[in-house]
Amino acid sequence: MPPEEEPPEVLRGYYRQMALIRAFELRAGEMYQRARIGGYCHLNLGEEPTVVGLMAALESRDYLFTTYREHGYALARGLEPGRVMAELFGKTTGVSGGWGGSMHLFDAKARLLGGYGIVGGQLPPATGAALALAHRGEPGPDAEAVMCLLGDGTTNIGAFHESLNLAALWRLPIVYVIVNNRLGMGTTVERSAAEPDLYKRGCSYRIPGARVDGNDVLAVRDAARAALHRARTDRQPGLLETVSYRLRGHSVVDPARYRSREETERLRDLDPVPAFRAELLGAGVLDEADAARIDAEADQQVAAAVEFAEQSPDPTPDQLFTHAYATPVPNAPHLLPGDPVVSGEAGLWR
Amino acid sequence: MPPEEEPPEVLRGYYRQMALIRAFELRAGEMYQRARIGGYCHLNLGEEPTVVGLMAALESRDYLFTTYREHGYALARGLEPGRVMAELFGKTTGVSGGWGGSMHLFDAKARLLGGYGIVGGQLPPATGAALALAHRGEPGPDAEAVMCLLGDGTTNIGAFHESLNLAALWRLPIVYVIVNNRLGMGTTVERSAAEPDLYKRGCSYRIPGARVDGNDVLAVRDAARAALHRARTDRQPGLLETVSYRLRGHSVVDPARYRSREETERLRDLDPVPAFRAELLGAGVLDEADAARIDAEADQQVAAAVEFAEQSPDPTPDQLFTHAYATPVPNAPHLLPGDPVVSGEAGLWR
Amino acid sequence: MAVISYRQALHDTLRTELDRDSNVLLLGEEIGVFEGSYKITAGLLTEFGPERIRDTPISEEGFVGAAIGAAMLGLRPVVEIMTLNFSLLAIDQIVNHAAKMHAMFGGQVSVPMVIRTPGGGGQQLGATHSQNIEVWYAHVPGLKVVAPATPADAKALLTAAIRDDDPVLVLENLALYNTKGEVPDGEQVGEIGRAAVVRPGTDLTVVAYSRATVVALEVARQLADDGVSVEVVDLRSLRPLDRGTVCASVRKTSRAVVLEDDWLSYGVGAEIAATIQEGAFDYLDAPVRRVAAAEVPLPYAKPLELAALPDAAALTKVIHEVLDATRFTR
Amino acid sequence: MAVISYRQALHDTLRTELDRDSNVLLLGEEIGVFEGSYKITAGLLTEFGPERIRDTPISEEGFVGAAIGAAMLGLRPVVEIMTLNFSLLAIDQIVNHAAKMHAMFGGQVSVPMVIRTPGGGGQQLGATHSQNIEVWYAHVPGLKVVAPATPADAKALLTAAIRDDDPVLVLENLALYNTKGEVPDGEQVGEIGRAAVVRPGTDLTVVAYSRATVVALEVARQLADDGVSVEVVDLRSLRPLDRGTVCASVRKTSRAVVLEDDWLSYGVGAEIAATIQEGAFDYLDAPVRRVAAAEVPLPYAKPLELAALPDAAALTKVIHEVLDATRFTR
Ligand SMILES: Cc1ncc(C[n+]2csc(CCOP(=O)(O)OP(=O)(O)O)c2C)c(N)n1
Ligand SMILES: Cc1ncc(C[n+]2csc(CCOP(=O)(O)OP(=O)(O)O)c2C)c(N)n1
Ligand SMILES: [Mg+2]
Ligand SMILES: [Mg+2]
Repeated sequence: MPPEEEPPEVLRGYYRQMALIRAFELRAGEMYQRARIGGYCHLNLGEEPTVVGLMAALESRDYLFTTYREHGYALARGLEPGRVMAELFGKTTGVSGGWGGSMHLFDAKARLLGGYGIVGGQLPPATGAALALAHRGEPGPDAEAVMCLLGDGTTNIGAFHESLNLAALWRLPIVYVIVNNRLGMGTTVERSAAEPDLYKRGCSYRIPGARVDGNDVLAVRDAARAALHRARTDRQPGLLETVSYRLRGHSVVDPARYRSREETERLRDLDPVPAFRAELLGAGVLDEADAARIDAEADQQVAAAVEFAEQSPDPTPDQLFTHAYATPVPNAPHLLPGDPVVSGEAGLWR
Repeated sequence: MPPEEEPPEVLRGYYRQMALIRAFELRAGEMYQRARIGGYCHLNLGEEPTVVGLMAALESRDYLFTTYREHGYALARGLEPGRVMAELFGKTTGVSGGWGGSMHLFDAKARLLGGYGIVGGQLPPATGAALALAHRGEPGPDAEAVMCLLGDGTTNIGAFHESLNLAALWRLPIVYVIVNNRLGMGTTVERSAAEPDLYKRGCSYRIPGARVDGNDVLAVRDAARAALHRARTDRQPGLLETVSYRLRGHSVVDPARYRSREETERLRDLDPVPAFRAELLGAGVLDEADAARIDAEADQQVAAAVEFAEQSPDPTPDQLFTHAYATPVPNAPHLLPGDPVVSGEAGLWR
Repeated sequence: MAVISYRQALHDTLRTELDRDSNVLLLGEEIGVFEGSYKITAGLLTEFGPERIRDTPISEEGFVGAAIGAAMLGLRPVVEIMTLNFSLLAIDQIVNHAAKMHAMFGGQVSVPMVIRTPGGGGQQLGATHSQNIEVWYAHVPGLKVVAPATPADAKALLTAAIRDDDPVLVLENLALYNTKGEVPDGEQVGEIGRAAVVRPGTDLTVVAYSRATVVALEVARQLADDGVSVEVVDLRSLRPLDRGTVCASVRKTSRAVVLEDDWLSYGVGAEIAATIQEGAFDYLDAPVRRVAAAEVPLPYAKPLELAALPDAAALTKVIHEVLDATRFTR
Repeated sequence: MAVISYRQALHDTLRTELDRDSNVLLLGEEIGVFEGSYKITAGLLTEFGPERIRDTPISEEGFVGAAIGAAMLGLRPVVEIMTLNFSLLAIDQIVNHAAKMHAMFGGQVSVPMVIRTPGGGGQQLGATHSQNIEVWYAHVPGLKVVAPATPADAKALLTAAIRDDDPVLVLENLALYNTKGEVPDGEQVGEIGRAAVVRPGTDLTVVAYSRATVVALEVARQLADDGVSVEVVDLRSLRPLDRGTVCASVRKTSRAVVLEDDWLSYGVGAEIAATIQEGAFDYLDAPVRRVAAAEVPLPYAKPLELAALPDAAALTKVIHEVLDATRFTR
């Protein structure tokens, strides 16, 4: 039950976000099946309360580094669903101009500093972003901080160790959030981490850890807020673990055959979005009509997003070298496949 | 004071090994200054009791992976001082045939599986050697185990995290020994590790840790034996930290100016080799004459080692490709600088 | 002689070698319970058990390095790195350790391990998941690098790699897994270090490897109809590199084009062109031309990805340019 | 115009840029208290303090990646990797992250960072500590790679690198730190992407970079006494590569030799030879020859190390072979 003191409109807002993410992800899966989306496509299905809770705690002045499973974070961070869907479609109107795709959403204004496809690759840069904040600003309740997301399986890679050690050693304003959905592809936490209580893995750096129920949006929000507060005021890096379930396969193409039928059954009952909806109905925060309206609005937003993406222009080959370098220099290679390597007179032979 | 039950000849044997290592390292430093030894040269000065204690615990059936600071381990493992010195001189009679030098001592028969110059580089292979043992043999008091040495500064590299996690997850017969000499080059443990109690860093893998005084040869030996026993019988990987002082610079060329005069003074009083000598004299395990004889023998052994190295042949350029591949294959490159790339007819032009 | 897919050929070879030699074991992410990201190892866990088909955590440096240590003690680990891109996390173990040990320790130890990993773009996987950096490994003494283009070569070269006592990188290709071809029955042990003339011709030589060989053969077939006889040399082995076969072909045809999926500058094609101009200098009627990828981080959007990657059309265009420049007449 | 060492030029440039721009900070192992493994940063900690001269733990991937993140937020980190060999532990951050971000994120962010690191063998440091793998980085779009050969270029190119908004690898060389040369006073901003004819000549072109340029100049001076006029082209920048300058030189001399310290196959020399044979085909009187290191893990023993590494004698020998093959007469 949501605590009484929580303003109803806030709770409704959280449900609205969850409904949007849910609708967006289901539709993204569909669009992938229909080959409107290419590459890999990883969904936040089952992680909606975690996503919404974390983004509720993150202030607009803060910076966010995510994994490749980040559509929901982009939406909850306030990016237009149309521009997010357009990125999945590889359109010029996409948040990364069609260059990144599903795994690489980026928005400088929203301080969403990227989805990252290399497992653990986001940890050192996120740590460095926190270093820049520490380098420039003073600690305090209004200071900026960094939130860096990672999956449970990612706690086993070297970059996790090196990054947390640096953050603690240098006292950086960063909170690492382990989104524990119990699986890394087909591998359970127990089969991949010798300390499966992942929030305890800060022990090697004296970084305090906490674990919350990832299906409880308020618990997630409050724990993240508390960790961010310590990061801002004491420059105490934090490690927060949220525990939820990945409702579907690792990515859209994964049928997850490695899951028993029982588990798959059980997962249906564990779906946190209908659960939160029911909770709000039960608490009288929503009535059926409100809830239905919110669900319908989410569907409409997503339909509009798909429409926007469909209508948006594809990038054209002449844009291939637009982002070659931030600082242009002579002799930067601009050859297309089959071009002679030395252009002009030099390239010709008698 | 050495415990009464420790047989005097054992204690004398330990002193003999320490005296040999001390004499060898002082002489190696000298030879380096005289340019008989090239590259980098890292000495075990101050770590003699640690070296002797660890090697006393390691059975001949066990495997050893070390760092680049490993002369003493090679000697205590029973390698001929002459062949070790010859390696430092880059001679064909060296333990690695002159190919490895000071940082890369290897002896298959002694199961010394290498000194490694890349910080942390030895950890994954050592872990894999333990995997091979677990793959083939049964656990038990007589099972083989692996000992992998690393320095204090090396606990901060990703390979440390990945290796210990694998060892714990797979229950491998391996003991990681952190030889904490308080410095990584000029960096103290406190400036490099956010958890400076390094033996606690097994916490992230549920690997039990222990710390011993690296100047106490018996304590080191007994702690290592206990950890190896758990590794053999329960396949419980262990993490042992020995604490001692690096008496000189990081390598022979390092004047260690970053150390205060006071610290350098203090270090002289902390030298564990004369301390152990005095201890044995005080306990009547040695008398002055014995001790002087042991010291003299050590000097003679090292003098003979230098003589052997001096007299040994240099490798000749025709041996450059002897170790190119273990399995010969066609077209393996055997070109010397300046040779045409296509030999024979194909290489000629009209 | 059965017609099977490149994927099947790899799978069957792993199965055969696991059967044949109890020292062979597989290590990698998701190769067991998940049956492999690309399903090469499907079914092997059930057949050989978790000791020999070992799922690993996401720790490339750790498990590749562990395979090195296991190999030092005489096992023959075959490691799967999910894609070539992730090998960057293990490259210190591969290049600073596996490649160095045999020589650096005076020949006292060898590292009989295999690293299987697919490279290649064209799947809209974006800049970090579409790379072809095999040229890096091909540059390193102590390693062996093979890049089979057909199911038959996949079988023969993977078999050879597993039985070789040195570390061998077997470069697979995402775009080849579903391609089919005839594969001889029974034991087939390929020869690491040899290229092959996979299609004889007289007018021009195309040098390629991996997926590019398939494209080159397709283009050669098309050009045959226009009366152009293209010889295709499949490198098969990038290290050692069979310079003799390449140069012999060009000394016959006097024209050469290199096709590769990787970026142009400092790519495999550079070494091939450099080799040919030295080994067949007086036979060349025109410069060796290279057809390779545009030098940008590969974009996700399909039109940009297509523009960046070499294809049959680009190869055909360049072949015609070379023929025209040398006044070739049918 | 003062005569100072390559080390001094690097040190002074770092100091100047730290002074000039408060966003510049240095990160690396042992750069502060220890004053740098090779003392490039000596004294800077005292002058600029621990916030801007930041000693790091031994965590190459961590601190190189941290520099990337700091650069994304507008700082201009200059990272020292103790030697090029250790960059393998950070290469995922350099190649899969720093090199990709600007394009992969649609141009919204740039990564204005510098990685300074020395390569090179010849110091008896053995197989793992003597590598020249800059060709790997030169192969990667999104990176810029410079390799100064003189104190003056060290100053000019490091300055340019620090002020550039892209990730730039500044390749230093253990064997050059003590070399001396004239360095112009005042601000000198070099141009990344341009090679230079550092010695004009008419008979043969030697293309080189970093330490090899110094050797090439020495050989050119010696040969001048025998009446051979050698032109030396110093690449300076490996990425972008200035093909025009290289080809223009060879179109003039009609003979070319490439000298590099790295292994031969798939090295920088391969790209240069491939470029020349395409860009100056009809001007070449003989094949472009390459002088590079023997393809073995570099041995520790001095006689073996000497045999494996290219030197002035090898270059001279090859130059004479090319001259003789082309019936050159004084
Ligand atoms: C370095 C690296 N290794 C392997 C992969 C392939 N891979 C992509 S996601 C993934 C599983 C990650 O699991 P987890 O951290 O739990 O995140 P989740 O997908 O569950 O959100 C793997 C192995 C990769 N992208 N990068
Ligand atoms: C990956 C890597 N980074 C940096 C170095 C340079 N280096 C050699 S030894 C050393 C310090 C290691 O300290 P520690 O682990 O405490 O071992 P110790 O030298 O004290 O025995 C460093 C930084 C290296 N060899 N490898
Ligand atoms: Mg997960
Ligand atoms: Mg130390």
